[in-house]
Amino acid sequence: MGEDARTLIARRAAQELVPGQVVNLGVGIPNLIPKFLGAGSGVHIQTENSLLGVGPPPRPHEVDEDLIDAAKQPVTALAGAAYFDSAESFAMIRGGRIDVAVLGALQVSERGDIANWAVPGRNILGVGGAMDLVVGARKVIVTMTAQTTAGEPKVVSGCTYPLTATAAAGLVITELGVLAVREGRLVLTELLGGAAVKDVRRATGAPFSVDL
Amino acid sequence: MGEDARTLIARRAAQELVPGQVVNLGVGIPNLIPKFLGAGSGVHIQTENSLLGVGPPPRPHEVDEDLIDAAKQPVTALAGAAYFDSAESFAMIRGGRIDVAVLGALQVSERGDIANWAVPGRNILGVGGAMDLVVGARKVIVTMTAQTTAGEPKVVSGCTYPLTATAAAGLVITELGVLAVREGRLVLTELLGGAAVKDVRRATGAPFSVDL
Amino acid sequence: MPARLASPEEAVSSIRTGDTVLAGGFGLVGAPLALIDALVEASKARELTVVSNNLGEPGKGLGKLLRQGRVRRAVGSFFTSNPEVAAAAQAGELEVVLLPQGTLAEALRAAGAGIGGFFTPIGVGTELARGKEERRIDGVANVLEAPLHGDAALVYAARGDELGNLWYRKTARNFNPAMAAAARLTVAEVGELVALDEIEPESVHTPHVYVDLMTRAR
Amino acid sequence: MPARLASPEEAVSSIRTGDTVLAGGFGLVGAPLALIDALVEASKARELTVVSNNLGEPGKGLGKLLRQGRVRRAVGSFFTSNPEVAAAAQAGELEVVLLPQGTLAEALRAAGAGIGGFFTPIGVGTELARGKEERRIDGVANVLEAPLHGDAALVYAARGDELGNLWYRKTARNFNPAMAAAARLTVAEVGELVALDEIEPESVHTPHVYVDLMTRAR
Repeated sequence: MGEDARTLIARRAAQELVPGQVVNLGVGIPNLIPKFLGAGSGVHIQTENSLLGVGPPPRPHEVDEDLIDAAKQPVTALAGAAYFDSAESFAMIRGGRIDVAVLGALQVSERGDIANWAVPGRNILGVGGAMDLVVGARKVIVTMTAQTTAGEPKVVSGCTYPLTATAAAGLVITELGVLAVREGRLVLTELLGGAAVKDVRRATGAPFSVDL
Repeated sequence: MGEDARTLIARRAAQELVPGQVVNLGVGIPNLIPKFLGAGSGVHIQTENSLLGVGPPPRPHEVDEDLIDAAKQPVTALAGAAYFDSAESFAMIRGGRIDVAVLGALQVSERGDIANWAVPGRNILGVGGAMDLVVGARKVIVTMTAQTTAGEPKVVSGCTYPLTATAAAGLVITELGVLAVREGRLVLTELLGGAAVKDVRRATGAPFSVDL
Repeated sequence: MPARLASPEEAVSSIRTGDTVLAGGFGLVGAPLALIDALVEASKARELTVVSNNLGEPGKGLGKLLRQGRVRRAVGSFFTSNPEVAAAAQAGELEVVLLPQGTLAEALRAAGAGIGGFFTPIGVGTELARGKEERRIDGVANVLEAPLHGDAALVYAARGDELGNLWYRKTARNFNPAMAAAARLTVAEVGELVALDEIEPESVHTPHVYVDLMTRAR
Repeated sequence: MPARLASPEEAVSSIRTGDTVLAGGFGLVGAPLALIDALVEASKARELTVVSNNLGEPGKGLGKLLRQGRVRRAVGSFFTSNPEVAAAAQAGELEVVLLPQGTLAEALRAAGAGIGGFFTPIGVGTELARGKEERRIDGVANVLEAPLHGDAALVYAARGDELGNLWYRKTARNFNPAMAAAARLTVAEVGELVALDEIEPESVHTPHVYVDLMTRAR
């Protein structure tokens, strides 16, 4: 079920991406998206460490130790790719040149606040490019399971985990449905995986309206 | 005499440059310096428009319309040259990577204030890279004739022309001698072209001590 | 989005009266002359703010636009090379905003890089710092400078590939990369349109994310 | 000054106790491993501030220096990949300064570019903005960030020429160019030492003015 939910979410998220867009994909569920885009999708993947034009994973003989993505996994580069340095990579991100950032999260609030980098009470030791991406990208899509393994909702009225950014998420895709953040309110726009509205209500810690 | 004075100043200024240094040369007298450096001087000339490794002027068949210096004159590039963009060029300048900037001036004050870009009462329409260079370079050498064509001293107690920067000049070379700016005071360290100390006093609008 | 090919006339057609136009080049080197000509001949946009190191030369490049009286404000570092700029400023027909050349370049870069403003030691104590916020940082006086955004950027590159990746030749690079990143609409005039990977991926100077339209130099 | 060739041990010999050392690399990709090894094995400098995106991995790269207890402060964006960082921080042996990755890169660039500070919208409203000056610019909340200077920078480049011009390969570029420009002493570990002009002048990523010493990768 865990793996299935993640695959379902990734497949649905892939549908949000249109040819020509420049997209940054976070670790976890977003990393499953490329297989649903396929070759020739026309989607340009940027990785912040710093490459525009990420291609599919390398076959064993293609692995190049100087060619990794932000998850430190080996990747390939497509024709027309460009390498740059980290300062330029984040200039591109902050400057609004990433059309869509897709990332995982620990919590998202009804007004689009995102918490995805730290758990309270633990040492906070890694933020990476998350803050830059959720503020800089033109559209932010959060992909995550609806609830924690302990059954707590991840969509909440207000985040209790340390924030990554305020009012940043535009769309939240879980295995149960698609929630859009519109003017600081959540709207359920689509049901997924056979879920009913009441299933979404049960798994969601914040009010939302329904516009299916 | 005019041309001689300028040549004398340029020759003396060239002696201040040592192999390995990165140098930016302004228009006018500083542009006469390269012929006194000679090939293999080991001095690296940067031009702010944006090239490190400026070579001698091109022969007619070598002229390349994409290869000019900041005075918009055709130049050549030496082996090991690097091109970059204007933002990087001035990052290099502001960041303290230019060892010496040599430039002309309208006035220099005894504490090293420089005025070299505007005349009062006229429209102020061109500053170029002068302000960046005099603040960013580690050492600033001013090369100029001692007096205006009207016989006014150019080394003055306080500049009356609009400033390029305050306390920026380290050395002033005229056809009469070399004045160093030390802790906000002028010191005559060398006489040039057969001038006597009294000749320098007569042509200078600020007090200076003598340490020949 | 990858860049789309367009004629110079089409490429400048969305520039409107009152817009801010960034134009690359140091003098005429690296200046997008076909695009400037199209702006002069095929566009009716007036009251333009033009950001460029120089404003062309009399009757050349951006100097043509000035002669047409369509430039309301010029932002740059060195206008002395075109005496008609001084005449227009004197006559009150043109507002001139002068910046140190490095501050001009950095303000353009800041706009492209999503930077809200930056402190620089350049210009402190001079007329060009007048009215600017000053702050001493680590013992050095700095002034606060604002990013310089454009509605449109017109740049020139020796080579552009099918996606819009750009490569600049020798000193023709100058302000072009910073401007390409600083505008809502970026048009690149390219000397040569090349296939993908003819520009080495490590040598792309302006990645295609910054380029909306490409046109061929004439 | 053009760069001078030195052994890794000689190259790190001027690093002193209390210094700030910038180390390139994203994980181990683009990390100057021979120089880090020399710092680990041949230097006695302690109480170091290390600026690097990560602090290596347990017992690898900068992780070795951490195990020796010679890092007093770590400045970076992602230390989660080395659990020993958390342990050292927990034990009060290590101060950790976390920055958003883009702010880290920009702060290094600002140091190299002689910028006194910059406003960025990144991090506003989060724990990482705590204590930082906030200012609304054109309707957007920004925080002020300071430049990040180093006493020494250790960088890795696939190619370096006889003067010290550097060229980086693929994603091994990452933080190296910004760090090369941000320190008083920059040491470049190069995979290959090449003749002048083997790096195309348009493709030099780090001009030699930033490089003081070069050493060969092992």
